[in-house]
Amino acid sequence: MKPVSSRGTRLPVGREHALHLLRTMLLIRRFEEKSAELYSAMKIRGFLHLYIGEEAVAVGVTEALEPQDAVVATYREHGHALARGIAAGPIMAEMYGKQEGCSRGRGGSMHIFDAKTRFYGGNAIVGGGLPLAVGLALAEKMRGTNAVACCFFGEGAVAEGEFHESMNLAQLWNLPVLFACENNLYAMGTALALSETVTDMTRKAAGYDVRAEAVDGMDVLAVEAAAKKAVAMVRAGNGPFLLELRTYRFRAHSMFDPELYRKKEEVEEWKKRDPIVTFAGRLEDEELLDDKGLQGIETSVGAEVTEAVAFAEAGTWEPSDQLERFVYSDRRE
Amino acid sequence: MKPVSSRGTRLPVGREHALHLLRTMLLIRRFEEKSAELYSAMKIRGFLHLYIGEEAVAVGVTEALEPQDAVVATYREHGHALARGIAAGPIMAEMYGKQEGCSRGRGGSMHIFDAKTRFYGGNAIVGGGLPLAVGLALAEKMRGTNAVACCFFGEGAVAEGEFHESMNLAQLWNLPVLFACENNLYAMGTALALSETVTDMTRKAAGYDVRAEAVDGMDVLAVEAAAKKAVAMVRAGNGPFLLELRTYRFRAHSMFDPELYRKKEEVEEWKKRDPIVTFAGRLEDEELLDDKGLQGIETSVGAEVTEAVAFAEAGTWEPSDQLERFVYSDRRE
Amino acid sequence: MEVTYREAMREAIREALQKDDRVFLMGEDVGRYGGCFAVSKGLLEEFGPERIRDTPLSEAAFVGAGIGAALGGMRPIVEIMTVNFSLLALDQIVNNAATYLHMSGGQFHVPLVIRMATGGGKQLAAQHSHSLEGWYAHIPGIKIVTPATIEDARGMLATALADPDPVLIFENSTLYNRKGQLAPEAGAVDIERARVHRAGRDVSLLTYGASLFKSLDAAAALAEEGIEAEVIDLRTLRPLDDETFIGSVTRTHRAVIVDEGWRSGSISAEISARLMEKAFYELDGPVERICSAEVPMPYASHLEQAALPNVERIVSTVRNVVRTHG
Amino acid sequence: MEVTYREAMREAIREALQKDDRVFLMGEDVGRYGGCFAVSKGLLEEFGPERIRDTPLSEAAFVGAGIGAALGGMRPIVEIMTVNFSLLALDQIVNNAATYLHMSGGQFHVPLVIRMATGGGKQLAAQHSHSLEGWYAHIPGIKIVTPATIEDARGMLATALADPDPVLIFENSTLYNRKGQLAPEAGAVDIERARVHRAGRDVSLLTYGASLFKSLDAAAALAEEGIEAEVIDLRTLRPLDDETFIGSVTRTHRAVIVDEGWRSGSISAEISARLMEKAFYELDGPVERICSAEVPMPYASHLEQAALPNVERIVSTVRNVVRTHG
Ligand SMILES: Cc1ncc(C[n+]2csc(CCOP(=O)(O)OP(=O)(O)O)c2C)c(N)n1
Ligand SMILES: Cc1ncc(C[n+]2csc(CCOP(=O)(O)OP(=O)(O)O)c2C)c(N)n1
Ligand SMILES: [Mg+2]
Ligand SMILES: [Mg+2]
Repeated sequence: MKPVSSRGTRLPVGREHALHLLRTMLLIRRFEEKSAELYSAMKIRGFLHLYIGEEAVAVGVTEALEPQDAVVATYREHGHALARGIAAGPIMAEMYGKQEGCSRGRGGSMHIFDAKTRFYGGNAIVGGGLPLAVGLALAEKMRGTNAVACCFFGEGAVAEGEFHESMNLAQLWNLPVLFACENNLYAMGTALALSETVTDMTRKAAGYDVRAEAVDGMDVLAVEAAAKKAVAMVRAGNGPFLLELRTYRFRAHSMFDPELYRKKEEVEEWKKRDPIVTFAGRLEDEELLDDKGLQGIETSVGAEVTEAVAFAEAGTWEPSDQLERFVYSDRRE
Repeated sequence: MKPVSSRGTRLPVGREHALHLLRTMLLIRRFEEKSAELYSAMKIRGFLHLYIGEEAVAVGVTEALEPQDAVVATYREHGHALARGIAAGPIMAEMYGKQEGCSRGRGGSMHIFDAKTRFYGGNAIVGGGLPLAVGLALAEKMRGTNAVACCFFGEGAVAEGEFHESMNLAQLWNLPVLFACENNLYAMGTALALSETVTDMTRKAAGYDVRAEAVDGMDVLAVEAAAKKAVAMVRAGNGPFLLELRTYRFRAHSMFDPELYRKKEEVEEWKKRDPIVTFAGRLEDEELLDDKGLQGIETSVGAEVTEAVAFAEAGTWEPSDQLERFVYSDRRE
Repeated sequence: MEVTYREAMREAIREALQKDDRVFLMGEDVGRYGGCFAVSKGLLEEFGPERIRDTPLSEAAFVGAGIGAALGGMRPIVEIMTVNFSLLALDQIVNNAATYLHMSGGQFHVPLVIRMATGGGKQLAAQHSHSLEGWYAHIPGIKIVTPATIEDARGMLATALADPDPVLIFENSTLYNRKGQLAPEAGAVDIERARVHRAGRDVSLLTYGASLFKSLDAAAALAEEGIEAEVIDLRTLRPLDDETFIGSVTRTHRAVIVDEGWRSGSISAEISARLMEKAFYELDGPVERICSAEVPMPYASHLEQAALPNVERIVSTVRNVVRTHG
Repeated sequence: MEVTYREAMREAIREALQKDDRVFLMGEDVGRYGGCFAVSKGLLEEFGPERIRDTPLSEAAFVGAGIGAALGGMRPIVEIMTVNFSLLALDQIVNNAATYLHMSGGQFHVPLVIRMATGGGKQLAAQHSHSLEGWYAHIPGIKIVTPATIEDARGMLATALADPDPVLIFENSTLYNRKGQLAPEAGAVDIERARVHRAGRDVSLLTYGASLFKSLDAAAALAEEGIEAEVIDLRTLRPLDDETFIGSVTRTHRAVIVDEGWRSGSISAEISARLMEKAFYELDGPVERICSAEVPMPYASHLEQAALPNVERIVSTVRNVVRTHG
């Protein structure tokens, strides 16, 4: 992998942590490249939304969270799930529809759930997760914990009424919510400028007096630093914070998208800012990483993905006679 | 009626027009006082929301509109209907539930409709009229007319997602909408500060790049001047405009409201700014009106209200066998 | 002691708040205003603004926040003023509350209670008067209860709160002022079974909500004519207690359903279809339905009354059913 | 000529845009993206951004704007990507579109057409797969049509646009790629009557949407066994064409309803109830229903297929109905 040159000043984080960030982004990248393959091979079906190009966002923001925090994501959530520490195997098995999947095969790619890491999905209604995050934060506040709720959502969701109502309610009740707006400039085929009159999300936030900051979503260190600052404020009881993460989706919206709405050149321009390539390059400039080291990471990541696929392949189908389970809880309180 | 003194500078409008404004406000006031009586007398049923105290808003804004413009109002719309020129008789008959009512008795107090004046109701879902106004404006724009759509709504509606979506869409498509926000400080029993983090509606509008201005809603001349300016901009093709009308509801939210949520003193303070008393006082200071003149107006307004009641009393009940009419249109295109 | 339906409901909320710190009430004007139907009057003073939360006019957000709070370990009671406004929160109810347990493969359940007023009869016209509880009963993943009696107003909430899944409580607004006796020890009641309010051999009157009382009045009038109607309060519309109403029809061989909802695709259609499927050979004649006229509710009182089920229609329909299929 | 359902629908939209200046299309990604199911592909280039309007993600606002534009004299075609998202606009549809004519005493009608994709079978799971068209059919004031055939995909839109009142068109997303013959002169079709697709004496199969083809396949298989099923496409779910399906059952004396919606309170319940009320004495046995399992749709293919109506279930159900009540 040939790093693009980058003026490396000394890193604000240690080598180990830097390599951890790189590895996590690379895991997401390779996991999704494999997922795309498996989609063509018809092992994975339904909708598949790839996060490729946006890895620095999920990785950087999730680094700022603690285990007790709650996470709500979108249908484009493989990256968030992996960054949150959900094992690749159960995620892959979920996309296969196997009962060893993290949602027992009931959810698929758009509905990754994991109670252990407080990962509340995987919501496929644009904006639909925002009120949930407000409620999760309300629960933490009422229970007197210092946990926060982090909600990832795309810039397209900002047009939805649920965004408006959630921002106001979170600020009104001074709730610990981190609103992580992944601004990749497009909502399916609709460019931000064609859906919003105010395209600066921090100005949107001002309409609710919600603190906000915009950050380069292609720079994992910048994202992590901004997220840590934001989460600290939120955790300290200062109410919600909106973080606008400026990023770009390298792949199509989903596997059905002919991409009529944007130019190849635009995509190529953004690819020069590939969060993984640039970060790896920076580490090499800083002599914290060499090709051999990178190869090592590639190899371990590759092995993890291969294992995940093996896990999914080895998985079993839930018997059809269980179809009507999970409509209502088996147990009562 | 003893006017509170007010430092009158020369009026910006002629005497005749000033008296017309005064008379319209007085008509609304007397019409509603009578309506309250008739509610106690059980002639009027369902919900009855009085506009008393806010008359300057409907009168001032409506003065800025042309016959070809469309109006959408709320369930608190007697004032808007009368200001728009709908005859008091059919409005009163509507509240009686008679088929001579402007909505044939199907709508009642919350659903005054009138095709002739393009009065699109009378909407009892808070915020529900906003998208309609956007669509009415879209129709005018696509048809190449210069008509505008004016939507009255309370400050409580600003918390609804439909407000957010409508503001963005109207600005995005540069539509001729006048958003007339009647900020009377309360949504039923909820004070604005308890429902919004940003209580300045012009700041809310800024979140959409919608032009906005706040005006004293107790001063009919100020309202009219601001509305004329706003409507002129909208009509000229500059997109939507939000006018925040700062006013106050003197009466309870509806006939069922014990008013536990605000202090008598607060209400009394606002009553000192009664839009009718102060305006009449100003006209007297300006020697454009004397007690005799005021009496004359009272008499003619009183007669109009009495006639309206007589019209309603004389009205007839739609035969019950017509119940299922108006679910679908009789005629096809 | 004699209490109103409103007081019984308020007492149920108060008890829930006292017994369980995780319980709180949120909705528009539940606090300072005292509730749009005065159900929560006094609770703000007693429990404070942390547990009696006035919300902005944001149905989608505060219902969604209720779901989130339930996921986060609380036991929220969300009040929506009337069922018409609940349509603004339907995305949250259908796409989230009803699906989370399933989509997560059983990992996350939503112990949420949503209360709302429903029904017509108060001249509130086409945007405030509908009875959509039967419509909601179409949705798997939620439970629908319709307390009609004082006992159920007092007792269903506790059971709903103890349920691990979302329960929607529909309170017919014409019932709030209704008075009745309530045993001092009255408490939680089941939300599984329908209840026979009056036994009868000639015909089964299957109903719920405010129509229960119209049906009981009709049954009394019919008794004068020697027609003994069995009156059943369904109580819970999802899941339906087939056993009880089918058992009744197996005895009476005739059924009339009284439902304040619109007719087409109503809960009464479902009941009729189930009788078709499970009791066809027991029927002496077709099951009849008495529903609201399929019109947006008109304001004028005489038209609204003509649109709603009433005692006369019930009596004459039953008379026909019994006489024609004697 | 042979065309796909998608092409037929696109042609219908194109024709409407050509014939009437008041017609325009608006919705999410209908323009630059070409429509989430590629129905409107190419129309932006042909008609421009004024008439092919990409909207922000604001279902309530653009559906409400469609109502307003219709009130203002336009003839909007509003596309909602899928029925699940339409829940975000339900307030506008139920509280405004369905009520305006009535609340205004007949002064204002809403000539609006809303199109949306519906149905399961593509492994899109619990927030993208439901069939709520039958649920919508509960609402007075709107009309519900469900084009299943190429002819109806081509012809229903024009009729819907000519209708003075709101018409919702539900397009089962599994049909878009379906090919069929379309007469060059094909155009507007009625939206009043159900259609008999196959005559038969033994049993009536009442269905609509994608289930029509499952029912026709089942009928073919049953014919092999000597069971002649009459297959009826309801086409319009509100108002229902009782006359046609009751007429059929009066000849066959047996009925099975196939409906991709959830069972409880479904349109199939309504049809069963109407047969109960209007054809009870014609029935040789109970009317049966084949619906989707009452679960939020699971992702796994085998579970989803188990949840949906299928040919085998139709065949075996019909076999039972015919044999047991021979
Ligand atoms: C309420 C709703 N409307 C429409 C859709 C269809 N849809 C799925 S993703 C998407 C675009 C969302 O864009 P954005 O929020 O920017 O997220 P991104 O896909 O760019 O990550 C749309 C329109 C949906 N899932 N939910
Ligand atoms: C969507 C919705 N939620 C709740 C209500 C009940 N309600 C009727 S008026 C009202 C207060 C609205 O306040 P505001 O918008 O400020 O208008 P105002 O009554 O002060 O004129 C409420 C909560 C409603 N009609 N619609
Ligand atoms: Mg985006
Ligand atoms: Mg107000």
